[in-house]
Formats: sequence, C-alpha cells, structure tokens
Amino acid sequence: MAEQPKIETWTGNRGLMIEEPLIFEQGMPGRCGVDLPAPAAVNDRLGGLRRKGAIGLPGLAEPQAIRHYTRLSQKNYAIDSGIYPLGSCTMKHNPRLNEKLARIAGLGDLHPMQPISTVQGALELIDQLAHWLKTLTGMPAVAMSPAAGAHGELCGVMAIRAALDHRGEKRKRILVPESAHGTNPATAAACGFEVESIPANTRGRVDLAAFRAKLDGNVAGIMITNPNTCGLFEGDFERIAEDMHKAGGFVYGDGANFNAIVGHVRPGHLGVDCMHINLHKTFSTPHGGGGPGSGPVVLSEALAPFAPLPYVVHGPKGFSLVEHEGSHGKKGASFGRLKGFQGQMGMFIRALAYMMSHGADGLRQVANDAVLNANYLMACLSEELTPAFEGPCMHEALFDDRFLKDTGVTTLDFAKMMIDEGFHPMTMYFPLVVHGALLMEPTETESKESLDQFIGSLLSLAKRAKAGEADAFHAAPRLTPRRRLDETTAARRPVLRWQPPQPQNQAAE
Amino acid sequence: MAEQPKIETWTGNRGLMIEEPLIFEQGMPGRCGVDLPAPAAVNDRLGGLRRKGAIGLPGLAEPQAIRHYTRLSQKNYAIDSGIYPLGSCTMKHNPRLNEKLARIAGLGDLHPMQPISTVQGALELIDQLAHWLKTLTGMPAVAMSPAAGAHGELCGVMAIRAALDHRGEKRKRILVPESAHGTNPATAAACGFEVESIPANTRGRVDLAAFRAKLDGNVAGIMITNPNTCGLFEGDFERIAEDMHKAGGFVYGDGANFNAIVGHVRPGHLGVDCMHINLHKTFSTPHGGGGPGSGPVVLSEALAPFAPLPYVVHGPKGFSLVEHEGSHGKKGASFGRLKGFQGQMGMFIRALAYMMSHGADGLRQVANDAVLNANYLMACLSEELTPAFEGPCMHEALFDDRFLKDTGVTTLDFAKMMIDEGFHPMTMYFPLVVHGALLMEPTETESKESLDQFIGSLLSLAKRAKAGEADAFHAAPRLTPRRRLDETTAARRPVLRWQPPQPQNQAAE
Amino acid sequence: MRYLPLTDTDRRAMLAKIGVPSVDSLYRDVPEVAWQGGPIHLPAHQGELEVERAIGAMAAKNLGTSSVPSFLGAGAYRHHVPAAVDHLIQRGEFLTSYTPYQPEVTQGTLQYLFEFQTQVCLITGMEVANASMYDGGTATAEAVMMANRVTRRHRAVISGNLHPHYREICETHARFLEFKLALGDPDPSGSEDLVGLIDSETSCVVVQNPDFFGHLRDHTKLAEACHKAGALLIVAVTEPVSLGLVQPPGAMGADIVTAEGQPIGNALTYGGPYLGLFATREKYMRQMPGRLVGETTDVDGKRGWVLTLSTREQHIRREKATSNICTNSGLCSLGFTIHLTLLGEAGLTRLAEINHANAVRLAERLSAIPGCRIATDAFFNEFTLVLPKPAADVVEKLVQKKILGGVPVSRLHPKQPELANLLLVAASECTTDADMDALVGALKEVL
Amino acid sequence: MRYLPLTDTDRRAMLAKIGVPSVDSLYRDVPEVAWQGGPIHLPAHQGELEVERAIGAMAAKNLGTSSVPSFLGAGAYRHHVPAAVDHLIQRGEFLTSYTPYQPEVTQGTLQYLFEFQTQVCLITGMEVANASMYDGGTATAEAVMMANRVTRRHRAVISGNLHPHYREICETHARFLEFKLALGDPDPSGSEDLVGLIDSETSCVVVQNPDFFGHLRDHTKLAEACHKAGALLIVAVTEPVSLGLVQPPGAMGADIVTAEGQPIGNALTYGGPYLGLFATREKYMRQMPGRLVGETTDVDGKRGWVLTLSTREQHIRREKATSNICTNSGLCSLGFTIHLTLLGEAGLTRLAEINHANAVRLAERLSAIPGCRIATDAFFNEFTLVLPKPAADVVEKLVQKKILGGVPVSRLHPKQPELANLLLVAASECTTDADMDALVGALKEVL
Ligand SMILES: Cc1ncc(COP(=O)(O)O)c(C=O)c1O
Ligand SMILES: Cc1ncc(COP(=O)(O)O)c(C=O)c1O
Repeated sequence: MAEQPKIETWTGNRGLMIEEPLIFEQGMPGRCGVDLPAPAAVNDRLGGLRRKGAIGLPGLAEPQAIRHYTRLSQKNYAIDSGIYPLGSCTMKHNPRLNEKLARIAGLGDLHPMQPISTVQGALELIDQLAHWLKTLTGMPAVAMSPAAGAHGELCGVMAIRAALDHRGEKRKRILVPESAHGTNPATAAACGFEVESIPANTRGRVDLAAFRAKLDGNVAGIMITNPNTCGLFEGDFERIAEDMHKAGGFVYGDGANFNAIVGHVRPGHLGVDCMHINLHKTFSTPHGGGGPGSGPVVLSEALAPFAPLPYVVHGPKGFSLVEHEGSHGKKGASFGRLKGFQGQMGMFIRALAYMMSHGADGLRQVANDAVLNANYLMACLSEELTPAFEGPCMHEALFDDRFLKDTGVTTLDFAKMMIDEGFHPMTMYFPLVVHGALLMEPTETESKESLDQFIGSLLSLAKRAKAGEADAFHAAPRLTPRRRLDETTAARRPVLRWQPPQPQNQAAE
Repeated sequence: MAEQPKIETWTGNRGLMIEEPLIFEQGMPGRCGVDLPAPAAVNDRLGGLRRKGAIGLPGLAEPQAIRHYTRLSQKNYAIDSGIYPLGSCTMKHNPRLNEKLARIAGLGDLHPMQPISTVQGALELIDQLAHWLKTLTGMPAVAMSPAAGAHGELCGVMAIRAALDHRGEKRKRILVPESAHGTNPATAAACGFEVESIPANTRGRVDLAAFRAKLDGNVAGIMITNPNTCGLFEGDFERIAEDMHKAGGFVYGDGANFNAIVGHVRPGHLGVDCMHINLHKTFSTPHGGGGPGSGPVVLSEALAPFAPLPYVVHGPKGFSLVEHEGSHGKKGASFGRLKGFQGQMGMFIRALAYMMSHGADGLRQVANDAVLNANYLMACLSEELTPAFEGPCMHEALFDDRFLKDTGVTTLDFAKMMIDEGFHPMTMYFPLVVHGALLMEPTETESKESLDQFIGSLLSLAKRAKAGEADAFHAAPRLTPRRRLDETTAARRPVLRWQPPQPQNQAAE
Repeated sequence: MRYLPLTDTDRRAMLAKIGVPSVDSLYRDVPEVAWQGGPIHLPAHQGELEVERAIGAMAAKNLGTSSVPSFLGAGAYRHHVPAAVDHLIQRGEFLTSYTPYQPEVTQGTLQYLFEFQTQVCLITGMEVANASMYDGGTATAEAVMMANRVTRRHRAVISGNLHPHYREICETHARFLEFKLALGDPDPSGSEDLVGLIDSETSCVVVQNPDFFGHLRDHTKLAEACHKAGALLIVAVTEPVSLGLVQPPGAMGADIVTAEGQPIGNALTYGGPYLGLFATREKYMRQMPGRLVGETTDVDGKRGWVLTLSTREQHIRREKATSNICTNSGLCSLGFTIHLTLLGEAGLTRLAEINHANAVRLAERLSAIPGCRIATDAFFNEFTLVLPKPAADVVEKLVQKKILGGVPVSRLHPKQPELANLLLVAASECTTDADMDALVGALKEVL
Repeated sequence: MRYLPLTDTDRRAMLAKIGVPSVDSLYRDVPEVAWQGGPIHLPAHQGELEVERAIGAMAAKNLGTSSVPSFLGAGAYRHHVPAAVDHLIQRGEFLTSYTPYQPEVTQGTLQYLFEFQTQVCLITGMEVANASMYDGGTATAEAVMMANRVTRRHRAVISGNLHPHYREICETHARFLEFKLALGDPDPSGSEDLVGLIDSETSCVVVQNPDFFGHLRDHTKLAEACHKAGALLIVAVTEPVSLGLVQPPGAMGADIVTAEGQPIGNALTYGGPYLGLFATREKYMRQMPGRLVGETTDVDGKRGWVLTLSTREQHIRREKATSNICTNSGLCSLGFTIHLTLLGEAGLTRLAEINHANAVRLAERLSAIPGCRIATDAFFNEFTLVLPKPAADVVEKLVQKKILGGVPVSRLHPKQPELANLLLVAASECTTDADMDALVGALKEVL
C-alpha cells in the first residue's frame, strides 16, 4: 500500500472518518430539533419560581443531531465491529430480538406505579425470569431490584449484615481475595465492613491456608468470585464455604463469571449464600457504553428473609408486589429498599428473551463454547505469550507480561498495537495478582475464524515485540480517530464540561 | 500528524476500518442464524418436484451476520455521515419518524389483497397523499402506483400515447432536451417513440427556436425538466407548453427537481400535462443505497382518464380501489396496469409524514432554503471554480471544468480528492451540456456551518490544483477503505457473482 | 422547523453574500402567473406527536395481518423476519446512501449487492442476476422485453396461470412497444399446456411456478420446446421461499427467472416497496436490464466492487438502454440478502419445509369441510380451495369474525364467473394450529 | 442455535489443538457434587417467533400507558421521545460497546458523555456533573453519603416530601453505614420547614423540587441555613423537564443536585432502566461518586476525551473508593443527551411550558368536580388531588373504565391513613383534551 508520508486534509477529516465538534460549538439560537405546538394560554401556577435567565443549551436541527451522533458512533469500537475480549466483562453478542421486545407496547410503555391489576403480565415476566435464575443457580430465592453487579453486591452484603444483625452479631470483617474485582472491597466498605485481603496461591486460587488463618468469629463473610478473575475455577470453594459457615459467616459469590458455568454448576450446591448475576454479562443485555446493567441476587434460605423490597409474590388472585414491610400480611425482616421502583425491567425482558431463545440446552452450550474458545486461545497463544497459570482455564485466558520481558514493550503498548490491528484489547493489569496481566475473554459468540485471525495477529505482534520493534509499539495506535491521550493532564487539570467562550452569556436575558 | 510512511497490519485492518470477506467465504455447514422448529410430519405434496442437490448458501450465526453488515455499512458514506451534494438526487435528511411510522401495526403488516373493508385507513392515507400532491402541483389527478421516477415517466408517456391513440393519432416523436436525465430518452423509447434531442441555449435553457423548429404534427410531446438539470428555471416553459399544446402534443414534466419550487410554483399553472414526483427526492423517503423510490404522476384533465390501474376512489361507503376497467361502474380508458398491487405504500407513509411535519409553510421554506443554499455555494465557490451559467440558480449549482484547465486535474480527480476531505462528491459529467460538469445540490437540510466547511475545503482544493499539485489529485482518494478501482477490467471480464472454489461442491449431495 | 438548520441570521448573511435582498429574488426566472404568493390550502407544520397521532389513527382503521389469523398470499407473503434484519437495514450508512456511484466510499452497498446477486443465482439455479428491479411483476415484463431483444422476435406466450398483475403489466408494455402476446386462459386444474402456442415468431414463454393457483409443475419439457423453437423460457416465482424445497427454474431449463423477493426479508406494507429479482444465463448478460455489480481490484491491488456494464443503462446509453430503470429496490435487496444470510442453507430449507407442512395440514383440514375441495394437488405453501359459494362473499363473512381467510380469485380475475368460488389460501411458519382451528371453525359456520 | 457460531467440526478441531478429548475435561476443577450432568428443568431453545409470541402474550396482559389516558407520575413520567433518539441509541457502536476504557476507539462514547455532563450542569445550574448513576433514588443516597464525606458529619435531614423510594434508599444505606437520619413527615400542604432540624452534626438536608406532592418551592433560604450550619443542601428532581421552566436548584444555592433523568429521552418500561443525574460544585469534584469524562489532547495535539479522576473509583481505590458503582446508566444517558440536543434551549422551554399549561388546565377542571380539591398551589406538571374517598379505590374504578387516573399517595405512604384520599395526577404534552374529558367524566361517575 503506497501511503504517502503525510496526507493532510483541509477539513481534518480522513475519508469516512469525520471530525465532529461539540454540540455546544454547533448550536445556534433559533434552531430546534423538535416542533412543539404553542402551549394553551393559562395563568401560570409556578409560584413565582419561573426560571430567570437562559439555560444555555445549544439549538440543533434534527439533521445535525443525527449526523452528530452518527459520526460519534463511528469513532467507537463495539461487539458489532469485532472481537471485544475484555476479560471479566463477557462482551458477547447482543441479540436484536431482545431490543425489539423491550420496546413493545404493554412493556415499554408501562408505568412503574400502575395498579397491580394492570401489570399482571409484567409481574409474570419478572417471576419467570426469577424462576430461570433460581433454577440455574440452584438457589431458593432471588432479589430482582439491583441495578448492576456492584448494586447486587450491596444487596447481598446488606442481606448478610441484616442476617447477622438478626442474630444479634456484630461481625466487623469481610474477607476478599486479592484477585477480586474492585467493586467487592468497595461494597464491603460501603456496608460498613472492614476489608481483609486474602492472597492467591501459586495456582491462581484463593490460598486456603491464608483464608483459614484469617477466619474467626469476627468475620461476617467472604466475597469470592467463581470462576475467579484469573479465569480459574476455585476448586476449594466448597471447603471455603463449609469453613465459613462453620465460623458463622456467609459466602458472597460474585457471579460476574457465571457465563463459564451456566448449565453445569449450580452455585447453590457449592455453598453460596448469595450471588449477583450480571444480566449484562451472562445474559447478553447490551453494555451500552457503560450501562445500564441489572444485577439480580440469588439468596439462600438463610438470607432470603432479608431480601430487599419490593418483590413479586403469586397468590390466588394473581401476582402482586410486596412494596412495604408487612403489606403482604407477614412482618418480614427485609433490609429495605435499594432502588426506585421494581428494578431494571427493560433488562429483564431482554434477559428472559435470551434465556428462552437458548433454552436449557443452549445455555449449557453457551458455557461449553465460552470455555472452549478461551482454552483454544490459551493453547494457541501460548506459542508466544506466557500464560499466568497452568491447566485448563474457564471462560477467560490470563497471560502475564513475561513474554515482553526486555523488549521495551509493556502490556499497555501491546494493547495499543492490537487496536491498529482492528481489535479491542483485552482487560489489562487486572487481576492484580498477575504482573502486567492480559485477561482475554472471547465469549462463545466468537467464531473459530475470528479467533484464528486474532491469534495470528497477536502471535505476529509478540514476535515483533521480541524482534525489537518497540518503537512501533510505543507509537501505537496510529490508525485510530485519536492516538494516545494525555490522561495525566486530564486528571491534573480536569476539564469536565464545556464552557461558553464568553461567560457573560450565562447571565444574559 | 506524525504518520509513518507505511503502517501495515497483520490483519489488513486499519483500526476501526475492518476488512470483511464475503458471506460465502465465512459460511460453514451446521451453522445457522435462525432457530426454526421441526416441521410437522406430513406426506409432502410437492408432486415429485423436491429440490435435488444443495443450494450452496453459506451458514452464518447471527453474531457473524450482524458484524458482517455492520462492517459493510462502515464502508459507506451517507447523508447521515455528511453533506451528499449529488446534483439531481436531492440527498436531504431522512427523518426517522417516517421510518417508525412505516412499520407500525395496521400499516406495515397490511396485505395488499385484504378485503377493502379492512384497509380503509390505508386507502385514506393514499388519498390524503394524493390530495397533497395535487394541491402542491396544481393538477387535478394523480397516478400513485409508479415505483420510481423512471417508472413515473413510463406512466406519463404511456398516458400521452393512450390519449393520442384515443384521438386516433399516431405521433412518432418525443422531444427531449440535451440536458435531460438519461431516463427521459430511455422512457420515450420504451414507449415506442423516437427521441429527438433539443439543444440548450447559452443560458443553459431549452433553445426555444430549436424547439420550435422540431415541432410538428408528428410530435407526441416533450419531456422537460424544470428546474432543469443545470439547476436553472426554464423561463420559457409556458411558451413551450403553449406551442406544444397548439401543435397537439403533450408536455411531460420531469419533477425530479420539484424541491426547488415546492410551495412556490404549481407546475399545473405552467401547462404541464403530467409530471412524476420522486417521493425519494423532494419528500425525503430514503434512497436506501439505490432504492426503493416512489414516483406518483400528476395528470392534467386531458390525461387523467388514461391513468393506470389501480386507483383509489371515495364513495358513500368509504374508500374503494378500482383495480379493473369497468369495475367501478364506468368503462374507462385506463392504459392498464404498470405495477403489482397498489404502489409503494411504505414510501407513501413516509412522504405523507414528511409533508404533514413540514406543512404548507414548511414546504415553502424547504424550497427557499434549498435555493438559498445552492446560491450561497455558487456565490462562494465562484471565487475559484467556474460557474457554467450566469444568474441565480435554483436548488443546484453547476460548474464546468474551466477552472481545472491546464492543471492536469480532471473533474473526476477533483471529486476523488473531495472524498479524502470527508465529502461525497457532487454529480460529475452530467448534465452533458456542460464540459466536465460539477453539479452540486446541497439541499435545505445542510446547515450554513456545513456549507462553509465544504466551501473552504473546495476552494483550497481548487487552489492546490492550480498550484500544480496534480499528482496528489491523481493519487486520491488515499484515506478510504478502497482506493480507485479498476472499472475497465470489471467491465471487460465481468465477475458478477461469487463462485465456489471447487465447482464440484455444487453437485454434491 | 425541525428539519431545517438555517436560522434567520444565517439566511440574512447568506443573502448578503449572494448579493440579493431576498430569496424571492432568486426566483426571478419564474413567471408571475406561475408564482404562488398566497396561502397554500394545506395544513401548517406539525410536531412528531401530532403526525404520529394522525397516521396512527389511519392505521387503527385497518385490520393488520399480525393481529388476526391470516391466510393471504396471491403474490405477497407474510413471514417472520428476524429482528436483526430490520435493525441492520436502518443503519444510516445503508438507509441514507445513494446508488453507489463512488465506489471508494460505497463498498458496503456494493459488496452486499454482489452477495445478493450471488444468492439470487444460487436459489434460482441461474448464472447471473442483477441488483434488483421494482417488483416481481415489472421484472417479468422486463424479462419479456429482454427476450424480444435477445431473439429479435416480438411475440410472447403468457401462461394463463401467471399472476394477473404480472400479465397485465406485460399487456401494458406490449401495447406501447407493439409486440404480440398469446395469452393462456386461467386454468385452476393446473394442466395448462403451452407448447402448442409456441411458434417461430415466439420470443418467449412465461410461466409461474408455483403458479397463481398454487400448482407446482415441472417445466423441463416446456423449456425443451422453447429452445427447439428458438424461444426463451421465463419462469416467474412469486414465493421465493419455495426455492428452499422445490427444484429451481434453472434446473428445469429456464433462460430467465424473475421473482418477487418480498417474502424474504421484507414486510407486506400493503403492496410495496417490494423487490424484483432477475436472473438469467451468462450469455444473455449484456442484454439484462438493471444495475450490475462486478468484482475488481483497486490501485493497491485490493479486491473491491464497482457498478459495471453500465453501457446497458440509461445514464450512458439513453434511448438505446436495455431499460429505463434507474432507482431500483436497493434497501429491499438488503433486507432480502440479510434474511437469506441468516437463514443460510439449513434455515431456508427448514423454513420451506415448515411452510409446506403447514399448508399440507391446512389443506387436509379444509378439504374435510363439507362442500369444500382442494383444486391443487402439488403445491408449496398456497393452494386453491373450491368453495360452494362465491369466495368474495365468504371472505367478507370471515372478516366479521376477524379472520383474513384468503384471496378470492375473483379479486384478480373478476371477469371469469367460473372462477368465482375459488379461494387462494396460504399458510406459512406464522400459521398456528389455533389459526387453522379458527379458519376451519369459521368456514363451517359461514358456509 | 442462532447465537453460537462454533460448528461441531470447529469444536473437534479446537479440542484437538487444546489436547483434551472433550469440553467436560476442561471442567476438571469442578467437584463432582456441584456438577450438573443431568437435565435442567427448564424449556429447550426456541426460535424468534416463539419467543416473540410468549413475551408478546405477557405484554398483552398489561394495560400500557400509550393505549389509554394516563395521568401517572410520582417519579416516572411519560413524554413523547423523538424517533431519532431510539434510532440512534440502537446503533451498534453505541449499544454494544463497553465502558470507554480504550479512549482511542471510544471517542464517540466519551464525547457524548462530556456533552451530557455539560447539559446536566446547565439545566441544574451546577458546575460539574458525572457520567450517570443508576437512578434518581440511588443518586440521592450517594449524594447523602458524599455530603457525609465532605462535611465529615453523619446526620442527614430528609424532607418528608422527598419521594418515599428515595427516602427508603437513604434509610437502607444509613442503617448499614450507621449514619443518622432526621426524617420529616409527609406534608401535602407543602409548608414543611426543615430549618429547625439542622444542627451542628448535620451533613446535609435533602429536599425535592417539585416535591413528591408536586409543590414547587424556593429553597434559597434553606440553602442559606444549611451553609450557615456547615451542611450541604441536596436537591432531588424527579421531573427534569421542569428545569426548562423553573428556577434550577443551582440558582437556589444547592450544593448537590440529583435527578431522575428518565423523563428526558427514556421510556417508562415499568420502572427501569432509568438514569441518575448527579451534579455538584467544582470544589467537591473529587468527592463525587461515579465516572467522569474529561477533556485532553492526544500525542498529535488533537482534542479528545478520557475517563478521568479514576482514583476516586473502585477499580483503582477499592475499599477507599467514593462509591462501589461500576456499570452505570450509559445508554440511558445517551438517550437523555440526544433528546436534550434535539430540544435545545427553545424546545426544552416550550416543552416545559406545554406540560405546565396542560397541568394547570387539568387542575382547574378537576377542582371543579364536587368533592374534589387541589392541594398544590404552585406546581409544574403534577399536583395532588384531594378526593372524597380513598384514592386507591377510585383508581381501581378508573381502571375499569380504561383510565390510568394517577398514583394514590397510599401506594407509597401506606401507613399514613390521613393521606389515603390523596391522588397524584400528572399531565404532559401527551395529555389531550380528550384524555382530560375522559378523566373528568369518569371521576364524576365513580365519586
Ligand atoms: C468480577 C466482577 N465483579 C463485579 C463487577 C461489577 O459489576 P457491574 O459493573 O455490573 O456493577 C464486575 C464488572 O466488571 C466484575 O467483572
Ligand atoms: C432529472 C431526473 N429525472 C429522472 C430521474 C429518475 O428517477 P428515479 O431514479 O426515481 O427513477 C432522476 C433520478 O436521478 C433525475 O435526476
């Protein structure tokens, strides 16, 4: 390809990659992207609180807005573009059927405070989804309202603490393995616990001895991810759970990696007391550039009574919603409300559609293929990369940066070079237990052809790194809408919003 | 920007621009993008005509298909990407409301052969749209079924011939100005006429004298575009129409450029006998990469009786559809059927939504802004480019290639350079009456900011061409998914379909 | 006005640059008499909500096929289209692009059209296909005109069991291009024999398979007869899903295959926009109407696609073009090709099997109703039901019961009283047992 | 299985490469007891059509707000969302992208979040805003915890007219983080005075505006009292459309503004996913929860955006983070920002005016019904109607007439019998005269 040294354009555009200013730099008074009729003439009842002064919002016509967001979208990588092997994030295909169903009349247009008699189908849907989740996890109860994984963690840890309170115990500590996701310690702290870290053993699992050493009557529980964030199954899980239960504590399962074991392993049979399920991971609801998610929490018999409000119950007159303590006849011990209304209904619809589409047979195949894909990556990439641990992995393959030793190339450089190759990089520098970690989760929706291309490219990059091409890596990415960005200055002198060129604008009118 | 001389990737991908093979190169037996239940067991009634041998279709899973078409789409320029000033094509903003409405239950799911009693709303919609079209053109009738502009031309010219037949006249010739779109002569020929070309005068209009010289009793009519394809209003239109009528012929108006005059000029008042309206131009139904369109034809009293079947009529019992001669009581003189069913209903819905959104006031503003934008382009670009004609233009600005004289840069080179700048080129080498034509139609949905950027860029390119940078122009485009393609070989040794690597595959099974 | 980005300030600045006082003065070439200064007698602009309400109110007056049991066919078929299809065709880069005149920035459109052309060849069993026509009917008329060009003859034999709309479109063109048509009579028994109508003037014979009444026929013999007489065989297909299960026209010796592509990937939408498929033998390639996409390479040697053989087309050849078509059915072909990609070999076959099985079951149940009889022995997903009464009346009575029971043959053949009692009934993968129960039950009541 | 691209051939080849005989052997670390070899008691896989039917059947059992006159509010509001919004948020590059961790290939997400942050600042009158929280309620609880951090105090005063869900979420967190709450009583008269509850321990006062009963209040004085006592004023907004017409909390002296963003650009969908807005003063920036996007430049000097100040967040700071939030409401913020871009200054103002005007007209008509009274003097688009009977019963009777007449206060405050007759009634630009006629007529009948 005969590319010239420099191809500058007057516009700054580069063919189909078009530069796009901020909406605030395009707005003009007198322009509007909607047409609204004149309001009826009334005497206002604003109690003298009418806004003084302009808001400062820009005016764009609809064609400008469409173009703005289209152009922005074209600067994004997505699952729809290619492999997105962000470990721990389960970036799988998001079926469009689910998008369609979440919008149909009778679901998309339901108000959360409609009379219960008018939402029987909605409650049935929540109940159905709950049934799938309970069956797949082998757990007797599920709290549906948490908004995401981290919110589910709050829910679970609060349930643990509520149960301990109920017992009259004031346990202060939660154990969290080193390899845990940051939300785990943050959650424990947000529920008033002290966090105690447990190291990993050389096999990438929780160090059983270390765990036992920390276990005492002051431990409320452990938050443990299985398969863990090294992509490995915690073979000692049952033992850990048994010990924890003997010590009077509870086991919080972080279910972010449920995709590896769905249909094969019911966490309830491993001794889990509560576990969140990221519907936006295992059950394919789209990540949407950062959310929304949904994090239902399955609960053991021991914790079920403390489940948050509201919840759906089924009675002779159909479904109903328990929104208040005692409103369903019995004085429960729910720890209270965690979220407005009933939870992430839009995600429930998508997740249920996904489950019904796959069925029990398909979900097991999902796990099989996810694990197969990861092990295939592991086997093929081990030619040049250095696996962090031995043995088969689950749904993600973890490498450390030994293969980059003395090359002058870091994990970050390697990732940036992958971007030029047309891939989204894997998760980097996480989990913390591995040096310069590269955590790759292909998911089951990646074809072998896609994996083979990814493998071929990564092997070639590893060879180039070892061959001394560090400069190319440092310069990467070079084919993207923006190249490496200055994050240091961004944090040192934060500019978190656009400011009008003349500040007096704001005060005008 | 510190771009290296050559940045090769192993994959061939370039960051977000990802190479994509053909579906046939990705398919695998045993893979499928749908799940269908097993058919009920029956004894087939195929009369022994069951397919022998495989079809040869590739199997892709849904995630692969989504990625395939997403990646393909990312190799396209569109109105949603930026200015698309293809003269004569009216590439204006396509409102998403219209897409939504074309799909609602009760419209998107109507079968064309439902009983009339079950489609009263659909017929009402067609009738409403017809009313708008007749009112805006000042014409008494409209044939709704033509599928596109060229199909509308067939409809109109057939109506002319049917009227002449009715009169018992066998006129043989149709006059078509040199500047006409290719469909005009092609249509006349397809209706059995000889085509006679009329030259343009130095002002870019039909040469009145030449027209009169060709006019005789053997002329069936003239096909004339107004504003014409030079973007100019045919000031002599009335005279031409008058002369034509006096000579016993008819006037076909090509309404492709109606956007310039909608709300201001009713072609019926200029003496038009029939005129197609490209709903996919003036009335914003999307071009869809080549179609579908819709080309209703407004008709004068003289031609209305010959309108094609079917058509909607309104009676005491509501709307009905005349699908057969005589089926509505009277023996008409319709020239017959031109299209299956009732026409491009999906486009009718979109066009009516567009018209209602703009309203009478908005449509006039559409024309004003379209004309203003084109004249603004003309005024600003004339600094460096050479306008083909003098005076204000209508909705498009026409330049010739005099400004490129002796630069070694052709109109084509100039267009290819615009692509690197992030623009879709204008129409080139059309109309034929201008040397190396550059025909720019910005449309009213382009903002001034967008035009200013376009102007700045084109002026800079013109200067570079004049400054001797021909090589850069010859090498353009360089920033696109593909660079200039070899059209000669494509036509000389046509490869119009993928062929399996081993032809024996086809015969297998 | 939400679609108009110019502000009054912009307009003033632009007029100043142009050097005119007002936009009206840019219209100076428009004669007074044609200038409409006064009000237009049409409503003023409205917001989205108002427009949605108005069009929604019209939609509410219709009985949509998705809301009731429906057995309508006769050239347009409702199938379940995967959600991915409609999602993808609405991507702005597809939806709001024009005909791919600048191949460097329209490789997306060009590649899918190349894939589409190949798929059409595969399912029809033909060698080359174009990038689409308006619909099945217009494609068939174009095929006749192409056969005239190829054979330099001017007489087409048209089966009486060709869809009446297709036949009528051919008649219209024949009238103006002054070629002859030999028209067969409708034959609900399915035993029409056209060989006798072929003569040395005949450019082509046009049949439909399955035909208008649903009959599947083997046209191999007819093809031989055509070829012997120097004529082409044109086979029209109104339901391309049948090609998943039935011998394709190419295997029967067809020279041109036309089809209505709507049933794959496209909604019913009361009759349009639909999708004309057009395929033929390689030797006739340069006589084809419509656009063609061909493979080539760019200056860097990379594979790419371009519009090709445009010297056949109106924008180059003007009055000598093979057709006047310009805008075709681009986005409908995208819907078609995406749906067919999702189906693939296994899916199309399975889909066709389900359609056939449901139709067979429905036919069996309907034929058991006293007074009813199936006139079609071999069929795909549609057949002719002989009723004891005029079908149009029966259909009206079924509407009262909120059933769209089929298409009365008299709707399309109103002048043949002998066809009055015939009802075309279609089934598909969307037909449930409950739908069949409803139809059978209702028919028993109204007959 | 349509979502799974591996074929059995692939699987065999891959197992061979890995060197294991079967996938099961990759699960060798799973203990026997936990391994589920047998069947799972759940249905098998289904096609799109079947899934659509099953979920469609559930939807059909509900009474959607778009099908009947609806006056529901109480923290979630139906507005007309332009079609462009839903189209754009479904673009795969937005929909199927993750949190923008690799800024070079996620400038699209980063730029719209930067614009979103700015818009939130502008409408609330605040200085910095984050990239979203789960919803208005959780954002409000986070605000309280942030106020505790900022002031190093542990007592929050909560208005009795804060949405009960918001209050309950605060109570939950207070229980586990062991901070104190001083809770006001619900006050439908709108004359609650919280100044007396502020003491030297108080970290913040939380009010809602318009409040749960619809009252608009000027909190300038309250802000002053807070600031004098060293506490922060937190203002929650459940209906951000109000900010087009009403003085923003920033102008009243609020230190943190939280809001439910759903009403702009997002569907109701039975309560979620919604969108928590969170804005504050610049000086508190480093105590904010949630993600923040900041402006910077790339190595070529071009402007670009990155996630910034992540040292506040869990993935860096773990147990010392300002919040445990990770996944937020990304796509909902996209819907919000697109809708607000389309509205712009003129559109938001006009939309707010229409909402208010419709609510005023509705209030006037309802107050004329014998036995009915409006308890709210100053309001935006929602007010409290005092009925002569328990509101829950009345609402049930209205359902019989296919009217969703409002939210009974008792649904959210079930333990206060004195509130039993109160009904929250909301209007919007979607409320037609016919809707109002229907409600007024029906109320007259059922009362
Ligand atoms: C292991 C693990 N736990 C918890 C979470 C938090 O989940 P969420 O982002 O849904 O809050 C994540 C998300 O990345 C995770 O990977
Ligand atoms: C002037 C003119 N006439 C006719 C046509 C043909 O219209 P269509 O493409 O809709 O068939 C066009 C389309 O480009 C045109 O520009």
